[in-house]
Amino acid sequence: MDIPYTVEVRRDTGLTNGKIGIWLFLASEVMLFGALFATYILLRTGASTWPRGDTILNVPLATFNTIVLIASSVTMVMAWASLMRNRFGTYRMYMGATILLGLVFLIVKYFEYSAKFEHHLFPSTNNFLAIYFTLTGLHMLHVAGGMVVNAYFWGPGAKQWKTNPTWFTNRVEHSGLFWHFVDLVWIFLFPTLYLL
Amino acid sequence: MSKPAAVAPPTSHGGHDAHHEELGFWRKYVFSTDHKVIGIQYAVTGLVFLLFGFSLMMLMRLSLAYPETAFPWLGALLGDSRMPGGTMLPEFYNELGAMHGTIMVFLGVVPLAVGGFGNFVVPLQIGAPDMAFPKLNMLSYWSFFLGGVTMLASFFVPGGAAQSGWTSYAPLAIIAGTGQTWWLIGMVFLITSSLLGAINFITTIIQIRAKGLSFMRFPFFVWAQFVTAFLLLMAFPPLEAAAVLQLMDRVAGTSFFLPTGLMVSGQVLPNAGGGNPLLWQHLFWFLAHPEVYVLILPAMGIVAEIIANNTRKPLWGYRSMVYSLVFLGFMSFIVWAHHMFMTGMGTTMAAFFQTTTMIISIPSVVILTALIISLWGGSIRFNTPMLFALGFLPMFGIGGLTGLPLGLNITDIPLHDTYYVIGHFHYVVAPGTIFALFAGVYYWFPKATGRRMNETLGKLHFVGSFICMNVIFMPMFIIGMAGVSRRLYDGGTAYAFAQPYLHWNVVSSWGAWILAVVQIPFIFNFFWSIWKGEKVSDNPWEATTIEWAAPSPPPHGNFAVVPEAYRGPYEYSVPGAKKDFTAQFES
Amino acid sequence: MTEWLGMPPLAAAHGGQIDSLIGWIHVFMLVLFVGWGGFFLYAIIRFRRSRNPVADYAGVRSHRSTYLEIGVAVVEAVLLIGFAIPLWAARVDDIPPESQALVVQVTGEQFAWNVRYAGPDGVFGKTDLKLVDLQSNPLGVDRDDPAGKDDVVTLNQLFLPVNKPIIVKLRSKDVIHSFGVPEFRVKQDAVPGLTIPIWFVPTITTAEMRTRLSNPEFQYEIACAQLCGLGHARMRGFVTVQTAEEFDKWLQERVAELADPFK
Amino acid sequence: MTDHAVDIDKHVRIYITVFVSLMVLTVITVAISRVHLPVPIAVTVALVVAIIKGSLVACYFMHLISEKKLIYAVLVLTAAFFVALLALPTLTQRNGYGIHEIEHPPAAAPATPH
Ligand code: HEA
Ligand code: HEA
Ligand code: CUA
Ligand SMILES: [Cu+2]
Repeated sequence: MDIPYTVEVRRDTGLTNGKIGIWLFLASEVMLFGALFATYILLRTGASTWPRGDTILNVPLATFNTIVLIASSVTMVMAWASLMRNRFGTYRMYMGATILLGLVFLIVKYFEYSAKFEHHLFPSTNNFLAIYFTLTGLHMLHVAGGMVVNAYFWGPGAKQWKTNPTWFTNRVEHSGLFWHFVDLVWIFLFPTLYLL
Repeated sequence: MSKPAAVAPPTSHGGHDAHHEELGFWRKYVFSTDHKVIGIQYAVTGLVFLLFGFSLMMLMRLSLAYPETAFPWLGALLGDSRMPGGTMLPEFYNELGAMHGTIMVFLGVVPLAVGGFGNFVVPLQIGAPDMAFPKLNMLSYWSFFLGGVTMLASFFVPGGAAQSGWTSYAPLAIIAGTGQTWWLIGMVFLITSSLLGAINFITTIIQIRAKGLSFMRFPFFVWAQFVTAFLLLMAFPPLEAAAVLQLMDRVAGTSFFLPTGLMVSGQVLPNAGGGNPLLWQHLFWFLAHPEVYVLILPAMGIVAEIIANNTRKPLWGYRSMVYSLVFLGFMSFIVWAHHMFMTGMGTTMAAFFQTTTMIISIPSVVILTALIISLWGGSIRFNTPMLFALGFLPMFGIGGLTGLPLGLNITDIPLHDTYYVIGHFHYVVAPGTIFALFAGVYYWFPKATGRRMNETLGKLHFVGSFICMNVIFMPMFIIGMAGVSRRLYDGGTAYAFAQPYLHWNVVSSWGAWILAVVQIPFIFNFFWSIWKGEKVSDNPWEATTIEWAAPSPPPHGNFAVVPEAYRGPYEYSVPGAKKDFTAQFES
Repeated sequence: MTEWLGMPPLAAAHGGQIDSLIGWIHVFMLVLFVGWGGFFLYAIIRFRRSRNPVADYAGVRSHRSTYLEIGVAVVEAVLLIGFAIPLWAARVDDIPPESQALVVQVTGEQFAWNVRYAGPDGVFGKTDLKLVDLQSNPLGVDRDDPAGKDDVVTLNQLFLPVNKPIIVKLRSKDVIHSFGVPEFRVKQDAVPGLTIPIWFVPTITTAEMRTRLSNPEFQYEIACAQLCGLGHARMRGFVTVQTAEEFDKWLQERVAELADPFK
Repeated sequence: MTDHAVDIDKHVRIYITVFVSLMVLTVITVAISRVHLPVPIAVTVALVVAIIKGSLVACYFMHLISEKKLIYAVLVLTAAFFVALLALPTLTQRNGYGIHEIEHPPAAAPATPH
């Protein structure tokens, strides 16, 4: 017997299982990052001195990365919209772009990190760097995770388009929800860490 | 009975899904996605961990009753780094204590109550073919399994397993040995597992319930699991964050939880400082208070099912029980700092957390009262599950009531971190939750195997456990009132004021060891009944909830005919009905 | 009236209130337990299957239990608002002025209690991590600082005058400890990075307690209540409560020793 | 997923608008940070901008603007617990509401602890 409501919505909730599942997951992610933000606030308000982010970190690079990540969100949503419009080719293109933009983000981040290490700035140096590395590191893990999922839907997973297009479109939408969430987290990380 | 297609119209997944091919051994029993197999995997693993956690405790009780005494045979078994010459080192005692707490809570009770019973029973009770995300379910089990293996492996790293208590307070946990790192990594696996499970439970309960099964027709157990899943979902991520931060403090040399100017045995710590040890406690208890309700809510759910079934009448005040449950869930997020009353609190904060703590005790009173009143007018059968369920009530009563003096800041002063606290929570988790879990094992065993466990052995198990549990934990209130601290490897021998009470440690210890002996009938019964137990029908307890509509054991996909719910969950002894139970699934 | 609880003998002024609150809560708990328990036992005996073969669908019809639950809530509210909150406020808000009290600094470390008195000048001297020497100067008191010259430091021995408010300023060098003296009904975590004051008034001298308990060996003990490592079970200190004269004499002797360490 | 293609075309136009707004807001927030406003104001401004940006992403990219009730319920619940979580720093810091003396790091205070 098959699990119901994987593809079609349940009448009374108006939702598929996957949609509920991904939102519940995001709810837990909110609590995860919430705890880290709380830690940031605590450390900052408790410290006698706290550096401004732009005195240590590279704002132009991070601005560039912000733009990259936002752009990737747009391509992600466009990928989904292409599926809705039944244009599989465009979907592939947009999804590919999303993955590549994610990659650009990670590469830029790699350069940022190594620049810090070269200047002997480590997580242990002070609490600003500690929370900076922890938050951005965890965020990077999320980016990487999202890329893996997206790559799956770009490559092997895309076979489903032929067999069950509705389901496939839904799955891309859910993957997109995660990706946008990761973008959303960065939107908050960027000013908190770099600009304040 | 309704027509098959009533509820879940089979969906077209496309031609490539070949559902009826025989799965191989590995896919069927090991990497299975069937909620029943996963449930049983969880339950058995949980039981084994309970036994293991209990064994650690029996060792500890040895040091508590006979401190500094040599037991050469144990020394030979456990090695010189733990028990040189057979005398337990305090480090080893701390290791056992931290791991007993961790294993019991995260690897024993939660997997059994949520992973085991939740997985096995909830889809059946809501008439679902499986969980909403079967693959995720499998992943959840294996993540738990990895977490368990990590925890076990940590006993063998240099310096041994974590030894800073299950609470892992900083800075102690940060300057501790490698075992703590393993503990943190293990916790991350366990948290992941619980999060995946929680997502699955919530989605399944909302989406895959049978036609006609509105929320107010849910068996109480389903409600309990529903609220529990929300607690896990919302409370675990902050601990995950905290674990990551503590990991950073330990391996990357950060100072999230380390203030400036720490000096350990004459050496200034190299860390930059500027952190705050109390942050760890806040983050930990933000999880751990909801977590203790995770330990109790499924237990209450099991007890409610069994009481309704064996009184042969509906639960009294079902609605108020459900509302209390939901309220309890909410409130459990804002009482956490009652574990931190002695960290130095001002009036406002203390007043807030005392008030919420008192408020949260009311819904527990309501639920317990409803369960006890449900007995009135019943036609009570005293089978083994019922005995354990009945035993649960006064035991939880003692545990819950002793929470009250702890919940007021001022009276917590003499009691905090004494054996009184140990007594309080063990009454809720051991003769409370553990009894409910035993009850659940006896009750749903026929569903899982098609056979019933032996009643005589079951009753022996109950009577023995009931007596021993009280012999173990009642003296702890006496010792605690006298002011003896917890987590002392010698049970307080060093203190003059503790001397008149030390003999209670001996009583307690013998209680624990005899408790182990009375578990033998259970373990024997369990395995014997799997193969040799009395064969029974699909609904041996003449119960009303939907799980009993499925064959025992239920096949893949669970129900021969898709069930539908026509009425509330506990329509027992309906006036005018021919038999004394009118099942939810009878049209 | 609270002897039946089995708590240690009481020796501090505020403790009586705590004890009687604990006593009343336990009476309340007992009433609830016996009430519910009685109903429970009666119900399972009266309604066993052999006695009552047919269950009653509705069961209890009255809703009197709601009043009971409200009753429980009211009692809890009274305990909370009437007693617990004000008593706690007295602990943390009404700390007596330092001029009228004896201020002692107690610093926990693995696994000992370092006690420091400000000495005759009433001012604690500076401390410096660099000066710490586990044997001779565990707190790193700067003896060149005039305020620090007369600071009296003892290990695991807390001497206190009777019937005078004592303010203990708690701190910790390494991990979290907890300063608990059962007879005084005080307990407070010593959290590194923070200095936390607690206060109490000891009412019975050690000597008097010895006669009362007819135990010539009696000592007030400081019991570390928070897991702090492998020596947690042995992190024991002693409190000696003396009359004001005895205490002053003791303190002067210590100060004199400081001035002339070779005496 | 029964939206018509026209609907989707409208969506796509919205996405582009949102994208442009996000870019503009990013530039604004960076620009403002160059001015070195006093910290409380800077924090407020940065947070306001971030919240606007976040809401745009959530409402349009994540379609929250037209989601089902159940999802809203989950998010409201999350928001409530999130607020409790953000109370943590205050509680940690002001645990004693002034009864603590927080020991300052040696750099800041001449007398080092201990
Ligand atoms: C399942 C677990 C569980 C449950 C349900 C509870 C329930 C409660 N707990 Fe407990 N608690 C723990 C597990 C649990 N606790 C653990 C593990 C710790 C220690 C952690 C550690 O430090 O390691 C702890 C510690 C703890 C503390 C901290 C103590 C300290 O460290 O100083 C406090 C303080 O407020 C507290 C309070 C309460 C309260 C008020 C309840 C209330 O919810 C209780 C409400 C219930 C009732 C009031 C009973 C009502 C019933 C009746 C009236 C009917 C009687 C029935 C018959 C006679 C048949 N608990
Ligand atoms: C769910 C939680 C749970 C449970 C069930 C238990 C159960 C028990 N606990 Fe534990 N305990 C804790 C959670 C729990 N504990 C925690 C959190 C701490 C604090 C740790 C810390 O200080 O950090 C603690 C601490 C603690 C202490 C204090 C140590 C100290 O402070 O120094 C003591 C002392 O006696 C103790 C004793 C016991 C005993 C005798 C049991 C007994 O009730 C055990 C009974 C067990 C069984 C009856 C097992 C049954 C299982 C089977 C029979 C298996 C069958 C298998 C198959 C069929 C395959 N526990
Ligand atoms: Cu110091 Cu325990
Ligand atoms: Cu709690």
